[in-house]
Amino acid sequence: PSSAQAADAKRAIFLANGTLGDKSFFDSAARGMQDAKAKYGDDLEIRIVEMGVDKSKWRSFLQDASEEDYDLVFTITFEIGELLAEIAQEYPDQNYVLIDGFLPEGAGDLQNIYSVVYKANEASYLAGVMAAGMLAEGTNVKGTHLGMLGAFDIPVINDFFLGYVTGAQSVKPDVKVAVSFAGSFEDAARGKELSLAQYRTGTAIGFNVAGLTGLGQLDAAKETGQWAIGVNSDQELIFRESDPALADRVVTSVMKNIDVTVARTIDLLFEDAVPLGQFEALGLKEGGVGIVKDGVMASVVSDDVKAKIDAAETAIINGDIVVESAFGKDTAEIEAIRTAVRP
Amino acid sequence: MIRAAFASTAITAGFCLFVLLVVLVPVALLYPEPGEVLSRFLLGPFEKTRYMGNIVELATPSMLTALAVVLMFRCGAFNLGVEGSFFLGGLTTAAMVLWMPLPPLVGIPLALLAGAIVGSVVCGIPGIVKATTGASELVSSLMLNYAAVFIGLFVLNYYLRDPTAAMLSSDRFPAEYRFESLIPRTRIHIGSIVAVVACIIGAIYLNRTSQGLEVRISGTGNDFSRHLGLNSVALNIRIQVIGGMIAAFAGGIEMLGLYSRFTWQNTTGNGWTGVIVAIIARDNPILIIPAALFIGYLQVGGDLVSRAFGVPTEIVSLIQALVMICVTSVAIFQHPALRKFVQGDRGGAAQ
Amino acid sequence: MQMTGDETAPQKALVEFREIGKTYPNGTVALRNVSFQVIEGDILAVCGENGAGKSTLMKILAGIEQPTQGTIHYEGRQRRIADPNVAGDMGIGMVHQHFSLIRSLSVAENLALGQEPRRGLLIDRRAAADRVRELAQKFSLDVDPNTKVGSLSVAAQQKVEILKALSRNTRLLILDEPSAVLTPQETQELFVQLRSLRARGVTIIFISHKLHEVRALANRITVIRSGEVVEDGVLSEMSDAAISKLVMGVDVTRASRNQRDLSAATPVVVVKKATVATGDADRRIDAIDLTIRAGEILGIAGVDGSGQEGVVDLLCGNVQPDEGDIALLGKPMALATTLDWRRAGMAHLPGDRFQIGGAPHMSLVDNVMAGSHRDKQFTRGPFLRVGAMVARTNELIKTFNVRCLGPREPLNSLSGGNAQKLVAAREFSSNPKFLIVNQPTRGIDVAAAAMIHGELLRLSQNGTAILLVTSDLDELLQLSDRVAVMFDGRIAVVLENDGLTPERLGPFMLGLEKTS
Amino acid sequence: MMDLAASLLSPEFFAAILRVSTPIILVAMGVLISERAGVVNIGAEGMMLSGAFCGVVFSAYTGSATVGLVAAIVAGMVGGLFMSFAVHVLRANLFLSGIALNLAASAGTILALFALTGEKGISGTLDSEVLPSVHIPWIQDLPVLGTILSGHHILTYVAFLSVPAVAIFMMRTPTGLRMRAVGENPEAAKATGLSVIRLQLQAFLLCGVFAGAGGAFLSMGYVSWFSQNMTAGRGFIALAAEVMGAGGAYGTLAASLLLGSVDVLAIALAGEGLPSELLQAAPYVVTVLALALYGLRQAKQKTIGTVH
Ligand SMILES: Nc1ncnc2c1ncn2[C@@H]1O[C@H](COP(=O)(O)OP(=O)(O)OP(=O)(O)O)[C@@H](O)[C@H]1O
Ligand SMILES: Nc1ncnc2c1ncn2[C@@H]1O[C@H](COP(=O)(O)OP(=O)(O)OP(=O)(O)O)[C@@H](O)[C@H]1O
Ligand SMILES: [Mg+2]
Ligand SMILES: [Mg+2]
Repeated sequence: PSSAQAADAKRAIFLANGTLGDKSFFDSAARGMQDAKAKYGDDLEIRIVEMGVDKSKWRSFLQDASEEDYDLVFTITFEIGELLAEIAQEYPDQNYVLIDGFLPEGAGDLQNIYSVVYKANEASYLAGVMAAGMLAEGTNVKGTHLGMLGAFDIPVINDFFLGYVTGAQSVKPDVKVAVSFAGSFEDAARGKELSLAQYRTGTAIGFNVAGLTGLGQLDAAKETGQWAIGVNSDQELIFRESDPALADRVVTSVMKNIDVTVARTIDLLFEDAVPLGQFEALGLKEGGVGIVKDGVMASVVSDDVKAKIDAAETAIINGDIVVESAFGKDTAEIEAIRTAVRP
Repeated sequence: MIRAAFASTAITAGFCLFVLLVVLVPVALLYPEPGEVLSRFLLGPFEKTRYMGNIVELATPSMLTALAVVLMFRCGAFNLGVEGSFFLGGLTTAAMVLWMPLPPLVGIPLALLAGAIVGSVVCGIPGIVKATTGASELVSSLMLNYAAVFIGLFVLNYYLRDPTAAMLSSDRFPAEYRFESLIPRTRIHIGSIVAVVACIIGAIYLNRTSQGLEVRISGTGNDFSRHLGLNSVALNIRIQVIGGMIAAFAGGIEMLGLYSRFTWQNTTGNGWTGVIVAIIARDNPILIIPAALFIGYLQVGGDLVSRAFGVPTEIVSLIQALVMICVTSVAIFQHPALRKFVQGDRGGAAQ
Repeated sequence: MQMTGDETAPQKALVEFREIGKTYPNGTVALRNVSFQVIEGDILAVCGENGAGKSTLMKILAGIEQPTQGTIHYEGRQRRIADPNVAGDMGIGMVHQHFSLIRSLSVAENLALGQEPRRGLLIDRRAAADRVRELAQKFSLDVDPNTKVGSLSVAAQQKVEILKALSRNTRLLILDEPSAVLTPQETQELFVQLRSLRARGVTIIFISHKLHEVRALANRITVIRSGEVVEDGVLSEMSDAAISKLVMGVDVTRASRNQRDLSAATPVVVVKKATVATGDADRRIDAIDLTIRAGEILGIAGVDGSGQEGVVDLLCGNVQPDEGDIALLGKPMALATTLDWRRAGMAHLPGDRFQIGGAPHMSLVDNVMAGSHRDKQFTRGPFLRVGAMVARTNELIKTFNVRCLGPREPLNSLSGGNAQKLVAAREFSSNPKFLIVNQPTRGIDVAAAAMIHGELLRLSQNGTAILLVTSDLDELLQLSDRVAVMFDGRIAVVLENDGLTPERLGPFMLGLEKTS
Repeated sequence: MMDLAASLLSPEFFAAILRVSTPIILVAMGVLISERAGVVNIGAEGMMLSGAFCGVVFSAYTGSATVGLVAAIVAGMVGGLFMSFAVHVLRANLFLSGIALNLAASAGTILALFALTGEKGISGTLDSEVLPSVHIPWIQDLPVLGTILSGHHILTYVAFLSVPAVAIFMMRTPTGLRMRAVGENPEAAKATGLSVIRLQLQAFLLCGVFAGAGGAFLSMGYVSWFSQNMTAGRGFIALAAEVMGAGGAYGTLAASLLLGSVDVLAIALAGEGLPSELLQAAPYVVTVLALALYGLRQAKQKTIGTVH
């Protein structure tokens, strides 16, 4: 594809430290790359490379990309921050973007990395407000409590959980939330079975944070006539065409707008204004996270609850509410919170 | 004799290349510059010291896991627990490095040893279960692999986790515990030397020691070893424990060689690679070394074309799968014409 | 090689081999230019040393192997026998040297395999069983269609094999060493049946290493040596010596025993009231008393499955007695394992050289040195002295006259007889105080057998106590100083071998007579 | 805790066991056939994955669930052909061929999905069909049994019915008999005139039929889409079930149900505050324990059996 490129085209590469097709952060970042490509055409050369799950190979991918004079090297997830910091020291002339990941302490003064994290807990808070609101009203829900399906008991996922729980508690202080972990990001059947178990024991609205496993929750919701909340991509849209009945069960999805960030960063690249050396935490205020409001939610959720969501959103944006984060909490603290809300 | 051995090695190598070409060419033709794709895949890995380093880095753990597999297979145990042993070995070594405040000179060997001991259970238990109950070690080791990962994750989450890290991982290892690179621009570390030496020791053990002979005899079935009065049950268990220790040791070495903290959330695949390498090496410890390097070479070549031309990693996996089958193809390797060529005029002498 | 036929019968060739040659894929030339005829209605004996090519030729006729050269003519027409089914359709059935039965299947299933009677989609089990009964009756071979083959005695399995070979309207029956695993009584029975088959017009090809059997059964003989036909003619016109010389290419002298009085010699093995009540039924023994003295060869006779294997198991440490005592040179051995027995000076030549006696895929060196691989002589610390081992192997290959390409070749590249010599070399060369030999010459040629017999006598002269288990009564009487006859897990009688005859042993073997 | 006890005794719990066991049973039946024919099929996982993929794709493009199921089965059989080609024609290592098939299926389905939909993860944009659930008249109206036994996916019933079918096939039909003969003693079978290669090819193909159907169950009923590597190790679990069942169809069924039960139990306990990792490890530990206990019983029976 390189033949048609303008001679002074900008070059950007996205290194996925996993495989594409997760319907989550990797796909989202790739989408952002492609959106930018669509916008700039021949003035931009993009490359998307999967580094695979073998962590010992990531370094050599990063080194290679660093030696091939790209204008920007994009990487995402918490798993790669530390490695990126080392590489960035090794190649001080190369510029990098780290999305949805922290640089290790002490690496803050690296002037060739622009890093961004998302306050997923803020968007999850809104989802919690919505779910608890629906539950409190009780008009179109069957069940007594909320549920969540996670892939693993890990910080990124617990961050969603914590926001969800605190949001729900803000509406219904005694709300209960059942939590199950599947032990896999790829096992939709198991996701469905775990969700069925939750729905059958009183969960009215489930929230899945488990990649492809999580999609099983949607099928369980369809089968039992309960509600589901998606994550990281608009899960309603995945099935809107092919399975409307299933799509109708997805009230909303909690989004990290990685694609937006990627596309915006490429805009900045063309303006020569990438904020290298800076760290940004994108929350509701910055539009980095959010929930999908124009899908099923528009018709299913009452105006009253919608108002509550909007109020919470404003409060968070104004800084009146500071949502707790799971990052920095140890296992026992998280466990204590889970125990407190167990149905 | 030597001429024949050499010719056969040369033919094997040439043949691997041939198969690779046959599988690769159609894929390369899908791209605008097929010649470049080919040369990137085949020659790219030798372009930079760093790439050759990558080959060695990838081959290092699989040499050791393959050695473990070879020892167990040769003893007649079809144990696939190396994957789980590798994982637990890495985890335990990490835990020891973090928990035991000892000077590295003592601490590293101790940590590796502890890793080897704890990790050995994944291979050892199926061995013991087989000996006491007759249950297939193949299946119980496959199952224990999964169990090992989840139990390991439990330990990681509840006892080792660094709460300040944004991912599920242990604390950082103190810098002095990490292996240093032996060759600039690569991450080849002491573990690579250990792995090569281990394969050589493995070959000597199997072929040149009394116990190695017993292992080989036990591997041929029960009747002969019973006839000789060998305690092959005990030997079998011992070899599976040793196999587990080697695989777990490999996990520890990988951890200290290439990582700064424990971050595995699933098995790493090094055990399966070990099985593949062992089969390609035809259960011969010395041949493990070239076989592991060959598989490493395939991976690096594949990574290079996937980086440079956007060839999907899946295509690279397909190529690797086909090449693996072809290099173990008896129909091709023992084809009469090929044998005749290798053996010269040795044929008709068998009377 | 003049062929003077039998004047009364018409000389019609059923099979004609024309210049058959066979080279195996590994380069072994098994047959070259083999041409001769099988006359309809004959019982033809095919003789030859181990590895001569007899089995190969028969496998070609039965469609299991393909010739690399030459043609086969059947009833005057050239035929290509592409696989065993073609052979079956042509009326050729073969009883294999190594049984081709499936142990977990019943007799009826084994016989039906490949041509199952059907009822709808399923096997018609009743028809299959009826077919077996019908065949069994027709050929007066008595077997139960519904028992599992694995639970049958060797002799019964042999019958099943024969029935299977006869199950497809068979006109030519090939038997590859059928008597190797049978007792003399069973062999006699088999011969009666084969003769009656011949009377029904079935032509028979019969392979055996035992000349007296050949004489008792066959009317013609073809001798193969190193893949070539060296004689083809009427049996009655040839002397034993001539045949034996044709087979081996040399004269073979039989080793013979001197009559000795050993009653004063030291008892080496003493077994008192030993009972083993668990395990396979034909390996159980009941209150066995035995003494084997230094320099003595004690033979054990008995119908197959009378407990001989149980005695062997007991005295090599495979099983421990439930009751009773055993001592080796005064040392109690009731709880001893095989390793303890070996350390105390036991050696053991088992019946099955490829399963038990050796590791087929390992080299001759490994096979010979296994067992002495921890001796000081061959080790340096934990390491093996490979040079010394190879030297030792070469020495044994030479003394035991093992025909092989070299010490690094795998055991399974040897023919059965040579493999047996190699295993014997390992066991005999350890200077045992006590030696167990089990069917030492089963299926091996006359020269190899003579060599092993000679070695056994030499060892006994040097003071080794030897337990000889064999179903070959000639061998038993030729070598033993005393003979213990077993019946139903017990010792029926122990007799001094001062001119014993098979007839004298018969009644004890069949349980008709008993003395304690 | 009361809730837990109630949910464990609920009909839904037992229904879940049947559902979770279905793919294991189906694939284990296929594994059983190939194992008895002497070719242990590590590649069952890959066959299953291809089946799951083709079921979705073909049903989406034809609009027919039946065509999808047939395609899934054919995909499994193609996997069988691949195994047979590798093992019989190239005479490559059986183990390695299975590993290679798994690798190839994982990579191949993702590539094909990408080629068809531009997505690597999930076939969500394909309007694929699902196979129907079956409500059994009368039984569905029974109070407890109705929930447990009725209303399952059609392949669940197929799975259970396939058990006696496989038992009869292996034990009572000519082909089954021949396969067992070939598996037990290929040399002897060959001397009898059986074609070892043809029978093992048939066994691989049959294994593909079952594994393909097992895959279709996952993607055309359990959930209604294909997602990458969605079989998640079930092919290996089926391998374990077959070994635990000692090669008998009914034993394999029992083993599959046991494994399914433990899994469902772990799922039911997931919300009870136990460390999730330990719950996830439990089914595998139980498998090993069950294998050991079963082996022990076998060993004991053997000694008892021979005394009499
Ligand atoms: N499958 C095979 N592959 C290679 N060589 C073989 C094979 N079968 C037999 N041979 C060789 O062919 C030769 C003839 O073997 P064959 O089995 O015909 O001997 P035989 O006359 O039956 O001997 P015996 O009396 O021991 O049964 C031997 O040298 C043997 O090693
Ligand atoms: N693939 C092979 N390669 C080399 N030699 C072989 C092969 N297969 C068989 N042989 C040899 O061919 C010979 C003949 O085989 P066969 O089955 O007739 O046994 P045998 O020599 O007659 O032994 P016995 O009479 O003691 O059973 C054996 O010695 C065997 O080792
Ligand atoms: Mg023979
Ligand atoms: Mg023979």
